[in-house]
Amino acid sequence: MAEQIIFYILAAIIAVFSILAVTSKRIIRSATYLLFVLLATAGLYLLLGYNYLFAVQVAVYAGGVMVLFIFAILLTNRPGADVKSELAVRRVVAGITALAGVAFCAHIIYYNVNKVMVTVAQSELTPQQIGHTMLGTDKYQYLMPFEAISILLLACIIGAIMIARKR
Amino acid sequence: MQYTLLILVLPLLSFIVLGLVDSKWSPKVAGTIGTLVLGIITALSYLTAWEYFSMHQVAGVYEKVIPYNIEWLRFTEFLHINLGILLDPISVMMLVVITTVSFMVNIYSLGYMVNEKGFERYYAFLSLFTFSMLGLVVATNIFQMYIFWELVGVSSYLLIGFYYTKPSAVAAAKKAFIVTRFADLGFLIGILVLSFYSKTFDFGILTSGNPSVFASTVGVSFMGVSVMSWALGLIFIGGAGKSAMFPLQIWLPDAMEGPTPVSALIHAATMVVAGVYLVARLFPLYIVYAPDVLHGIAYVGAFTSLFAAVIAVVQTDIKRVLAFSTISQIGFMMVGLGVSGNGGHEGLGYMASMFHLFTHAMFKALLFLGAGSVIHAVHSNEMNHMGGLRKYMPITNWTFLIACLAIAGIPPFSGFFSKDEILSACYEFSPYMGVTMTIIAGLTAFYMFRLYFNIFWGKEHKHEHTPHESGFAMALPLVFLATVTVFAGFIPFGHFVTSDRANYNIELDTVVASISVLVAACSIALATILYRKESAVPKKLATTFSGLHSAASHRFYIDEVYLFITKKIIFNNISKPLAWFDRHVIDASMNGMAGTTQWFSLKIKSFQSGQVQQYAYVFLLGTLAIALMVIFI
Amino acid sequence: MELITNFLSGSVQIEAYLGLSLIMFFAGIYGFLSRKSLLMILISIELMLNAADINFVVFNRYLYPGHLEGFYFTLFTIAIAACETAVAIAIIINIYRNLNSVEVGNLDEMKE
Amino acid sequence: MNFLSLFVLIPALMMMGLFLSNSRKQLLFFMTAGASLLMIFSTVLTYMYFTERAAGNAATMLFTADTVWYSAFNIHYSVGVDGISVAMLILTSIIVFTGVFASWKIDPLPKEFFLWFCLLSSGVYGFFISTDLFTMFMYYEIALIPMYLLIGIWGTGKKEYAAMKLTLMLMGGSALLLVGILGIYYASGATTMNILEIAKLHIPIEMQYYFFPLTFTGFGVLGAMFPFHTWSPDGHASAPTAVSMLHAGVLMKLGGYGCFRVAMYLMPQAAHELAWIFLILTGISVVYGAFSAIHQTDLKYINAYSSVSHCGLVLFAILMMNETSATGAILQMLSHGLTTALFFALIGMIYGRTHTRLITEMGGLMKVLPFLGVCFVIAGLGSLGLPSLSGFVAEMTIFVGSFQHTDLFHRVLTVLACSSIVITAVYILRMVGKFLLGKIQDPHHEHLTDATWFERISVVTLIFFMFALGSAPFWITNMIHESVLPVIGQLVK
Repeated sequence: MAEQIIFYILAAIIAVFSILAVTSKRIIRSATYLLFVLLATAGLYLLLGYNYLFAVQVAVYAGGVMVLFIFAILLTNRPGADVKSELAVRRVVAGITALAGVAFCAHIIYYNVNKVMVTVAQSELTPQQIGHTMLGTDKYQYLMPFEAISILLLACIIGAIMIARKR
Repeated sequence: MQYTLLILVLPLLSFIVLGLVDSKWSPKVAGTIGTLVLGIITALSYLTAWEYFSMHQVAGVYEKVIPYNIEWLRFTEFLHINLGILLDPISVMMLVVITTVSFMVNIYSLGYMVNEKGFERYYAFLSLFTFSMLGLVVATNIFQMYIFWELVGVSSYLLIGFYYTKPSAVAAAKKAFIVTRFADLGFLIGILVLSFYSKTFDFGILTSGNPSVFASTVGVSFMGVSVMSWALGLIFIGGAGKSAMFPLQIWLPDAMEGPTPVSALIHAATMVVAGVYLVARLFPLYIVYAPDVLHGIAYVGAFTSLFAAVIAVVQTDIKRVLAFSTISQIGFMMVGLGVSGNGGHEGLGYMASMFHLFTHAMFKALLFLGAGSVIHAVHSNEMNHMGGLRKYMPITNWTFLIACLAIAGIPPFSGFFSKDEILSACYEFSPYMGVTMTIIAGLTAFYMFRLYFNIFWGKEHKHEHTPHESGFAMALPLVFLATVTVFAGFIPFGHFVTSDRANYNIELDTVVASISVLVAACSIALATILYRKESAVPKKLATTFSGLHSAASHRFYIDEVYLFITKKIIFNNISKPLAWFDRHVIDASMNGMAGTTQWFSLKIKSFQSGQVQQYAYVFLLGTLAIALMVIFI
Repeated sequence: MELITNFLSGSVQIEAYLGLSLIMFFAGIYGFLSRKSLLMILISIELMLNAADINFVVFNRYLYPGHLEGFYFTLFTIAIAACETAVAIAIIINIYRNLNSVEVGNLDEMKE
Repeated sequence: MNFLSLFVLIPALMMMGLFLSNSRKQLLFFMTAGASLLMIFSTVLTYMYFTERAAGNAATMLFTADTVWYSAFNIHYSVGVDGISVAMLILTSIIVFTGVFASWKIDPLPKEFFLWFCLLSSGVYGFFISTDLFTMFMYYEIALIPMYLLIGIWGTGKKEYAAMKLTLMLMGGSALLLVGILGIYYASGATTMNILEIAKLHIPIEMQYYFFPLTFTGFGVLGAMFPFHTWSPDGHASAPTAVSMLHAGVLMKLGGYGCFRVAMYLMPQAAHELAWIFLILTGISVVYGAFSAIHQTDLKYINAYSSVSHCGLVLFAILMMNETSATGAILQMLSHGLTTALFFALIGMIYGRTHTRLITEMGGLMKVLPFLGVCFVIAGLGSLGLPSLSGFVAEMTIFVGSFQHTDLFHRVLTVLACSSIVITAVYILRMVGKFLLGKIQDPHHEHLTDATWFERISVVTLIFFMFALGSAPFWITNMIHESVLPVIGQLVK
């Protein structure tokens, strides 16, 4: 009962703020709305019992990424400059496309997903379990992707520095 | 008779040597070499003639001797070009004619051309010409003849265009080459047709009289004309081109742009009679398989002869007069062949034609060399610039007179005998032909003496410096040729050259002879009255018949017709549009293809706009479409 | 009231999660298509990524509770998203330096 | 190590040598000239060995070698020569040699020029020695690509346009060709791409109907067949001297050779059925090219159109499908190669002096450039088919061969083709008369200097071979004649 209520609250937050985030005229507000969406998503993870994911989401997304966004916004937006609003046509067309997509996917979900009512034991995912899985090379263990990601991260760091540095 | 090969090889070597050393040797050396070589081969030719006519008669018939015959290029199982030497009466006779005239011209040129630039080149070309012409007459097969036929054409081109900085000479050379080349196309196709059916090029087989050679032509015809008539008619076109028969005569008067000795050698004595020689060579075929074509040749010859004689009457350039006279005389030879039958008395025309070829070569070369001597003295070709030269140039005067009498047909000069035989043959063919040819003979006498009197008599023209007789090198050939002209008529020609290669005794047809002599004498008398002293009569006549006169002096506008065809029709209405078509239709369509591709790529380029959101739309719609397809179909 | 309690009884249905991520995803799409600012486009991309993350996690939890594929996929996606954002923002700042604008319409120089 | 591979290897090694050498022009020149001389020696050796061993049996391929190259598609590196290839090799080595001598003054980037030139010649040699369809095609492409750079960089006039046009049109042709070749391979069901092997198999007639026109047109484009000839005037006009020589002299022969060796040999039935279409096209080429040449004023254009006419005659003769005309076709390839190379060499040399190629702007050059002038006249006479020069032998063989057909269609076409000799005379003499003879028009031309020694070498070599072919054709005609027999045998069957 409580889970349901929490879910719907989070759902409401996500739905409202994600729409606000893409429609808001001020970009800094959009970023703020995005932050709310990200936090609410983290809440969903918690609700689903993935505490570790919650932590990562909050730390990386809501923490790191958002800071980057804010910086970028502050760097690229001259204060006081008027925000040009997009053409109505553009918005309408995009909206129609998006709604068509929603309708289509909703249709699929409604007709094709079994109405599963799985009650899952809210078993805790221990850090040990995560650690073992992440650093093993057996089946269903993810050392290789993990390493790949780490190389990617390194590449990104170098790339970002190279791109952004002043010549 | 192995040494006959030398007759061909020596001039070729002389050409190569003189051509390669170019101007490294002094002109004297070059001239001497050229003349020496000619002297040697002239001697060899006389030797050949003597040996042939004295030793190769079997049962009263001269046999064919083939000292060399080497396969040069093989086409098919049967068809192959051979290069070789064929000696029979006409080829031996031609050998003598060519080497004699050529030798004379070589000597003459030593004096005439001595101050010209490119003396070595001149002698090289003369050697090339002599080589080619000799190769032509001794050809063992029709394709060898064609080969040398072309070489002769080229040497003629080179020699006409000898003064290559003179535009008129260049144009004349070009014209000569292209007109004869056009005719050669007929020759070539004729050869192709003939050889296809007979499976051989060889004269020996072609003229053997063996009907099996042409068995496959029986009943084959194209457009209602039998295939042999086609072949022989086409071959005659080639001959007509070289021999300047109507309507292909236009190149010959212009060819007088070349040096005068060249005109004497090529455009009077030797090359231009190649057509006659060709017909004579294939005479056995014409008479058997295409008598209709042979009659056509007679009519063409007669018409050309008349036509050229009329024009010659009004020309004022002395070399042009001689050129038209040459055309006219070759017409005579063609008529002689055309009206001839085969064998014995029937073959009188053939014999007469060859005889005329022989004598004409001598006296026409003499005329040209004489004219050259005159031109050398007064530096002009125009009759108006001459007159009264007999005092200054006695040798030229007398030799020219002898030649004029010969060509007019006055006995006992050589022209009388040969022309008279032709006339007899014509009367035997048909009285009309005989009468026509007699009239032409009269015309000939008239215009020749008009020429003679205008040059050597009449009012003296003021000269910058007194004309004088030319040197020894130029006088010697004149005297020699005059001697030959005087006595050649007494050669028993029928014992040497006849259509069936058997002996034939020439009998003078006294009726015909007296008529022709009478006509000639009258014409000479008329010319004497009109031109010996200056008189107003010719001018009056010219104004009376002004239409005819101007038409004749414009050579009946044949050149203009040709010019119209080549310039207006071929150049402007075929070639120009074709060139335009190529650039603007064919090429444009290729460019158009490229253009269309480019246009199309420009159009589809906007798909690649660089606008991420546009891509996103396309991507999304694509995904949606695929998903819809997967789910609902 | 009873209707509401009935509705709220038991655990959350999978469709609800899917519907939620659907809204989020298409909100992202709308933003991606309609906004001109590169930063806004980036924000939209983040929204879409998040929606996808939620789906992974939900499918993992509801359909294969014993496995961890969805979990890890999400985890890595978050990491990649962070990288991507970092690089993207570096590029955006660079573009801003050069063109003095971050509007996507100006960015078709490479096409020529 | 197969002897023939030398023909590809020497230019390749030469390229490497050039690459490593410094860029002193004389060194480069002598290196390339040395290599081309080496090629001539190899050719002479091949010829001698061939005539000796062939001894009445020139039909079989000699020096054959076969190495698997890419087994998945049965592509072999297989080489071999018969009389036709030997003839072509002789032509190629002569023209490469003279082409090098004609490019003494090449500027700028001499090193690069000779490098590409070597690559080009390597491709051409490779084409003539290979007996594998795919290898052949590959060499064909190798020969095409350097052309683009050679014209585009060292050309004159609208060189970019010309280079682009030439390359694109020839590439278009080779696209058709590729389809044709693959079609032949798959339709024949062969397990090898070797031409000799495929010839033993039978390709279904319906397939031949598709692939014969493709292959023939593909090669025909290179042979300047109407209406795909327009690359020739523009391309030749813009190309540097040596490239014009090599292109008109040898590369255009790839077309005729390919038509004969691939299209006709492998698909005889379709050749019989469809020959009339191509006969009409090539007949048009012959006359049309000649007529177009009359109106041109640029020397190179005149010669390019004349090439259209003469190369048209090659394809025309091939399509006449009998041994005589086919021999004539090969002879015409040789003859046209020599003549046109000589023409382009001379035009290049004259252009290098007068800086114009328009005959309307020149005149009387014979007086100041006697050597070049005389050679030009010789080239002209060769082109219009003067006996004792190569053109005559070739053309007469073709005409006699073509006339062996008894039906009206072939005969009319033959007569039409014969008429081209007159038109050729017209434009050659017009050209010679306008710019060599007459009076000097431009006072600047009065102090021109005649040919230098390396130019003389180039020109004299070509003239020598023109005479050798025209005066004593028997040293090569028998060899060619025996070698066309297998193909003709296939066609007659």
